Amino acid sequence: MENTNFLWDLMGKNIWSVLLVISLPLMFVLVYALIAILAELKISAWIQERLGPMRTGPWGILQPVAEVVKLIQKEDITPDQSSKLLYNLAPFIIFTGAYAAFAVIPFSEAFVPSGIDVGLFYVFAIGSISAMGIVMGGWASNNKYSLMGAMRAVSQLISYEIPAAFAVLSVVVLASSMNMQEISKMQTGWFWNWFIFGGPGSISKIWVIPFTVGLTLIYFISSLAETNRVPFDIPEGESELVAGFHTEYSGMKFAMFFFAEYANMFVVAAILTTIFLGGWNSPFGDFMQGPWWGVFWFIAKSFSVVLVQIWIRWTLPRFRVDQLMYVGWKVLLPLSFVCFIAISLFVMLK
Amino acid sequence: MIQYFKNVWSGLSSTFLGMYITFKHLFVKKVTIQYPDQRFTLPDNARNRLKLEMERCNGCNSCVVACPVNCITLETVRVSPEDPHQEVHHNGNPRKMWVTRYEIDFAKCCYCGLCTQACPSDAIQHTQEYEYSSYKREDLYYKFQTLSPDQVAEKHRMYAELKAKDKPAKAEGATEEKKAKPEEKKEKEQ
Amino acid sequence: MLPNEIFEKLRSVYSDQIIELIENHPSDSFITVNASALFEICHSLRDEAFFMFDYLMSLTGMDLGENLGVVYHLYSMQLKHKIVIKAFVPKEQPKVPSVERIWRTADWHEREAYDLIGVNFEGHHNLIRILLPYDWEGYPLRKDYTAPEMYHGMKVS
Amino acid sequence: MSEKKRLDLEYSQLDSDRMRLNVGPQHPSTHGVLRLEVEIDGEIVTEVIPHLGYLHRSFEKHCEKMTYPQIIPYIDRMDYISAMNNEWPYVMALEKMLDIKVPEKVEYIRVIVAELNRIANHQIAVATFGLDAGAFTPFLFFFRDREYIIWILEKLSGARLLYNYFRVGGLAGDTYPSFKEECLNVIEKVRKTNAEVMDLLIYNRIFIQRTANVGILTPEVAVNYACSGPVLRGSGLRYDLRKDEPYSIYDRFDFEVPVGKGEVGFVGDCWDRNIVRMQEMEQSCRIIEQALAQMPETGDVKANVPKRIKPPKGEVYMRTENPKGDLGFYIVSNGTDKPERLKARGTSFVNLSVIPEISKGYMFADLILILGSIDIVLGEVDR
Repeated sequence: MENTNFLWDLMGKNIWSVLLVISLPLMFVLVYALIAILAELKISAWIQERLGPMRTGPWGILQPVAEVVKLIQKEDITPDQSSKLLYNLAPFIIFTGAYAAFAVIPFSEAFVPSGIDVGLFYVFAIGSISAMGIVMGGWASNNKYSLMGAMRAVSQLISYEIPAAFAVLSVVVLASSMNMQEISKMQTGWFWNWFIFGGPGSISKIWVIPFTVGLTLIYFISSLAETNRVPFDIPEGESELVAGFHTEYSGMKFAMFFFAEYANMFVVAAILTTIFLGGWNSPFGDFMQGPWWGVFWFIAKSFSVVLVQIWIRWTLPRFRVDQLMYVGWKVLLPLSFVCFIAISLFVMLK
Repeated sequence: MIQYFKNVWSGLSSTFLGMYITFKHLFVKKVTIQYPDQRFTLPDNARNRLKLEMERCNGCNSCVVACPVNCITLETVRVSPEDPHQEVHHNGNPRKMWVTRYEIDFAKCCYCGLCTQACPSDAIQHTQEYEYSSYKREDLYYKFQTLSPDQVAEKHRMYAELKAKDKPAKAEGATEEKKAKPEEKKEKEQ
Repeated sequence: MLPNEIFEKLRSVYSDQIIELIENHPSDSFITVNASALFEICHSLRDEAFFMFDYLMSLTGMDLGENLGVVYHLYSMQLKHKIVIKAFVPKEQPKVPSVERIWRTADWHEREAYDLIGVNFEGHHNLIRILLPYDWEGYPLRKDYTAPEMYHGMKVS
Repeated sequence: MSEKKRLDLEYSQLDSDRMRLNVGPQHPSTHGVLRLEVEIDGEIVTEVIPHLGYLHRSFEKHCEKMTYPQIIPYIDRMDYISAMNNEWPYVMALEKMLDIKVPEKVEYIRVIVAELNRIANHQIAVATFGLDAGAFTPFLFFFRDREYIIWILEKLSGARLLYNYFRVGGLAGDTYPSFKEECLNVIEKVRKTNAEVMDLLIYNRIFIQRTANVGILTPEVAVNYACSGPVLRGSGLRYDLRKDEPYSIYDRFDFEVPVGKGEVGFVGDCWDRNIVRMQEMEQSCRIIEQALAQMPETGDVKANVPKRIKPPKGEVYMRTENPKGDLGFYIVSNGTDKPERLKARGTSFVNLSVIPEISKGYMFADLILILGSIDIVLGEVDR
């Protein structure tokens, strides 16, 4: 791929530019996480006819900052009987897993940290790392609730990886590429070129639209499960498991879990945006199209998906663990498989 | 099979219905208020911290009897007629009892309002004040007596003098008092 | 069915075990029975077609000086009548047959009565303290009870 | 060896340890300081042992040392979210002992405040039940509406939660001028929120999946355990003291007794217990409307009661329909102004005792829901 990273053009490939490329998403994640936390607080408040945080800064917009400061100040408790190394390592591994996925996310046509050809594959491979972190944290805490939470989390992550993978695979079949930048480029033009509406092509693609819309929905639901959000938040199901795998964590390590959750939310939203919602493309053809607008569109779309995730969280109750498996294996998997076959047939017959 | 799709559909549709309801609520006028800046007005009969008006209190002990948690401590001394310091109640009657100690432990108080109803002269009453938490329990121990310790000692001395003076007549007086008390109680019951 | 009818019916079956019926308006009327036959009496109170007392409203332990009493408030869901049964046992040997097998709700009620009054329910499957700590000593609702000064190094007041 | 037999053999050799999990006393979903010792096999609950007493305040012992009017504030603190309903059987028992006829207006106000408090209690019950299932938003919707009810009760009695409003033979105070309109306003709000929550929570597919066919309590077991209130009615038994044994003036009102019908699962599951509460709120609204219409404008709020309450020697067991079930007070008087023995038959205490029976074999997450559907208040369980 030529020209995937404007920094290479600007600065050449040296240690500084590499560091900058690495740190740009990190800075973005930190700022984004604060905004997402604020959004969660405020949206939940408005839905429930509350005002939400109002006393930190104007309209309480500094509340997430205050919360992070509070978490940093808090005592960092390590349970006496815990496995110290794993216990301390777990939050970093989870955050690393979430953060590493940013390597292939195309923020703009001129910026993707690493435009590798198997980007989607990489994302799925890296996504499983957080499962490892959860198990480490849950097991090392030496707490029964944590252990149960960790076990639930892993079974959940493994089950929902499959329908999500089918959804992504269908797009790979349609686009015949796994490079996320490539997939984004393919959807240039008006919004009906997005893969949620069957991707670019002639009017004959109308047959495939129901399936792609369904796949978008399937991917979105699976992504909720992968990020442990309501209604699939049973690993940390507050009413049963107190806080699930991070029951024993406090202070900065808890903040890492917190950040990782929001980073993960953005990752899945970004993938959804890239493969179904046209990535960094403007919905209106050439209007507001370009490298800088691309960043705007990409973040705007991804953030809207995050907002929907938040909105769902404050609407729905939580599944039970066997129902979660039912939904994963008996509803999402067959449906995604059907959609996958339909799309494959469409591509073959085209 | 049909049931399966029905279930999937009802799951999706009820989710969307719920999301629609929550979405509507995003734009509803909020019901919470900014507490320390804005406040709700309390009703007049709100039962919060107690206050005592000493010029009304005649030391009759009925609040102490009514209190279910024994949070009121009351000590009284009879007023000596020779005391140059005499007080009148709000209604003009002369004070018969010096309240040398009137203390309420608000850590114990359960705000039931039984003392205010028992008080014959409306001396003890609830106020609208509800923010008086404190870091120490001792700070919740409110002292309502207006007499200084010196004055209290003085009153006690006066009363002792009075008793000493009445000593010859004490035997008669005591029996009279004892007789008088049950009669009063009977009247109250009626 | 009225209390005196129930009393007559019971009397005809259990004769001596049914001691007396006390009616004293406006108080509830109650039937005093012999504690040793309590289980059988309760069993027929639940199962006989004209009693059908399937609902044990309340089970109370009482301290009556030299005796301990157990009071059963019964209600019938079908026939909508109620009755109070009382049994007295000496304080030294407070043994009352457990009715837990007749009305399962008596399980916790009996544990409570054992906990607070010290009535020993024979035949209860798990007669341990319920409200107080498991290692508490004494039965607080007895009239001669004095609270201990200390409990595990904590001041009791 | 067939494949199935081989698998069965393998599974039987699997070493599956059972885990003892301590739920509570500090746990988000035990609704107080209840401790459940749970034995789980994977996710399946095999045994539940409740341990009570963390909130034991020696209520009955205290009562023996206090005069009759002084006990009322303590009774408020038993079931602190429906205190008005708690006070009622107690004062009724004393009124029966003293043979006091309560003025007409007092009866109406008592019915209205008790029903308002019943709505408030059910709102909390349904709200926390939803919270146990993971839905947070209906929880705050209900709390918002409950606040309006509490304001009315606060204006009447002076306190938000622990009212101390009932007196032997009367009430602590009269109504205020705008009482009627405010009650009608609140009823309207309650109905609106209930309709909304029906869509948002009760008929949500996930919620139905979670609660239907979970914690099935058959009528026989419910009666044998002396369950009452929505727990019993959820099992399909039409038993309501307001209908079966109309105390006070409940025979003047036209209302229905909702029972669980097994609309989405078996009769007597968690969903049924919950829907009974939702429907009871509507019935309470109806009772309040009728009572407001019939209530005499003027009248005394206190009967002629001696200043020192000394019931004659005797005993009375009085029970009323608390929001949680029937609450009974067994008062033994020895002729003085202090009771000889006062036993409170805690509704939650009795209802909670059914937990070990109905939660075996369900999943751990279901246990939380079953506990939530029974609607306990630990202040009443431990007394």
